[in-house]
Amino acid sequence: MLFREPETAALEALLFVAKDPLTPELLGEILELDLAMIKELLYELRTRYAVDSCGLTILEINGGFKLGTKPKVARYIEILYKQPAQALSNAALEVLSIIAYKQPVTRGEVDFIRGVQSDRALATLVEKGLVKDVGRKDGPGRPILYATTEQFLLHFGLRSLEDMPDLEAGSFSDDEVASTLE
Amino acid sequence: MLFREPETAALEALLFVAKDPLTPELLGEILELDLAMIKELLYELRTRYAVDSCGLTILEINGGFKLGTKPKVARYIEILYKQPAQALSNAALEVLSIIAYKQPVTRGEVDFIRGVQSDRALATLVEKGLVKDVGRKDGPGRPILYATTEQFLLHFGLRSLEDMPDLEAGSFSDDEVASTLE
Amino acid sequence: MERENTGHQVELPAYQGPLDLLLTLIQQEKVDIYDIPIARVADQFVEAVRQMESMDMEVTTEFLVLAAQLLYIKSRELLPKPPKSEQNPVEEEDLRQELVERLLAYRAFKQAAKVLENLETSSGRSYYREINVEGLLTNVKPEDPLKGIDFDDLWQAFCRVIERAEKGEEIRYVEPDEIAIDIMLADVLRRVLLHPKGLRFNQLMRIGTRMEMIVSFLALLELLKSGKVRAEQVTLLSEIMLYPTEKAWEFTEEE
Repeated sequence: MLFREPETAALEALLFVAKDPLTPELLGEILELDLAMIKELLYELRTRYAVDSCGLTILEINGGFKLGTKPKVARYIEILYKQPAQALSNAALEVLSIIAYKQPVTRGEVDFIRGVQSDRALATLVEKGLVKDVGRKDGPGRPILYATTEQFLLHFGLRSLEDMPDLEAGSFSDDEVASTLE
Repeated sequence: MLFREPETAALEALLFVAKDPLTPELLGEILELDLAMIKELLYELRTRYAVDSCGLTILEINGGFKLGTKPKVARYIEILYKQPAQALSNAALEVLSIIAYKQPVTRGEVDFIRGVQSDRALATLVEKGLVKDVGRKDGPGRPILYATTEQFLLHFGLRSLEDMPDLEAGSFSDDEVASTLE
Repeated sequence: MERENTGHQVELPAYQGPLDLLLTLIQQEKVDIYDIPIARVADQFVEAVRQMESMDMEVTTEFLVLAAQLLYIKSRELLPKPPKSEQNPVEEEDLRQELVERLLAYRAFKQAAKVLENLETSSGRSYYREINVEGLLTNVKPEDPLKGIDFDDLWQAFCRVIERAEKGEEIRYVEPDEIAIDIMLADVLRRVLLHPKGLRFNQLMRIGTRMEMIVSFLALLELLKSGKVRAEQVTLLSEIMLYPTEKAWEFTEEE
């Protein structure tokens, strides 16, 4: 069923130009619609995007929405950008996972958990916009505190930090553990 | 008729991320399709976007293509991004008053009169189109001269600078201003 | 998106650090992490570090520290156990316990890193547009920045200037506050290093008290002088950008 066509068009355009993800509340305010209607329209749009001939998708980040491309078309975009997406190094992934779970956290704390210096990996993560400086910790030297960014969520296709798997022992399957340690 | 669904999806995604318009040649190269096919797919996509519930459109610029929003949704985008006019700071107002009465004037002269640096306030005024660069002063360093703009005149309903009212009728002579500048 | 270093099998194992090496050894031994055969693992650890040295791989002090710690625990275990009333066994247990806890924590994050890596290739890889807000608003008429301002306001502003000019400058004494310049030096350099694409000068000066800003500025001057940091300003009114130089990295490696 098609309904509210002008509003659906406006919603799509807003998600298209959104720099930061737009909350349903903000969308409702701009489009002068109530939340239930916004959710309905988002659902409509999602359905429209679900077809195989569509390369776009609605990304949900921290309860907000914006448009992005479907993972299956990624390789074409990488050709356009002339850079095969560079995967993060193991060191960077380790530092990133520590920051993701323990944020906000200082470099010293990351170093301690990993047992090695993490300057370089941390600098790479900041440069890629996956991690940012969020202030300073009280105490000697007032070290900088780091936390993950929205870009981090986007990069890993997470809707929010709650989407991260539990860190407690046993939450990873034995296979995963084995493959990690091999 | 639906056909070439994965390529259509990829085409859409490419037009979505494109910063500069993409030529059919480049698109053909990336998607490994001939030009006729690219044109066919672009036509398909245009047809899909033609419905009223779609807020996007294919823009053709200098023979290249990218996605944009339909004109009819522009007002919603304006609501999203339009900045409420920020009141001028006291510093900016001071700089503006000096330029208004002493124009053309250099930044150094403004700084000197105010006793503090005015870079930021001046930059704000230039950005807001109230003040503009009108040439350079002879002398060491050839500093830029600033004057008020037409927008400034318009706001105060003046036809030209000659229409500027005197500063509180004689309470402030040129001599006094000059002595301040010494 | 093939990971460049997929070939763990063919490459020499590059350990992320001493904890990584120790975990690998424990895994090879197929023993419970709570019940590490310290004597054997310690010897293997020392042997692995020797091999790394002989292959010119990076052996940082962290490896040596952990080797020493393992050997210490091993030596304690080999000594005849003193009577229970004494405190030594407790200390030995503590060392072991502490090590196990660090290993468990590290292993958990290593696993989480693996999960992230999988996510990166599966659900991630979504691209989005770079949004140029100014471009979007090119056809939108900005609101009058002088809204609500009349000649009187302009005049008042001018009066303030004149008044201040007559009063002369106010001299204030800054209370001394101790911030060691070398701490700030390292701190400023670190922040610049973390922005290889350039740190805005204003951003650097953003945080802290007046004294902190002054000391950071002094530190920055020192870094510029020693060539570890480079400053650029494109146009007169544009922001000053700070960039780390090659020399800056030498510093962190020494550290």
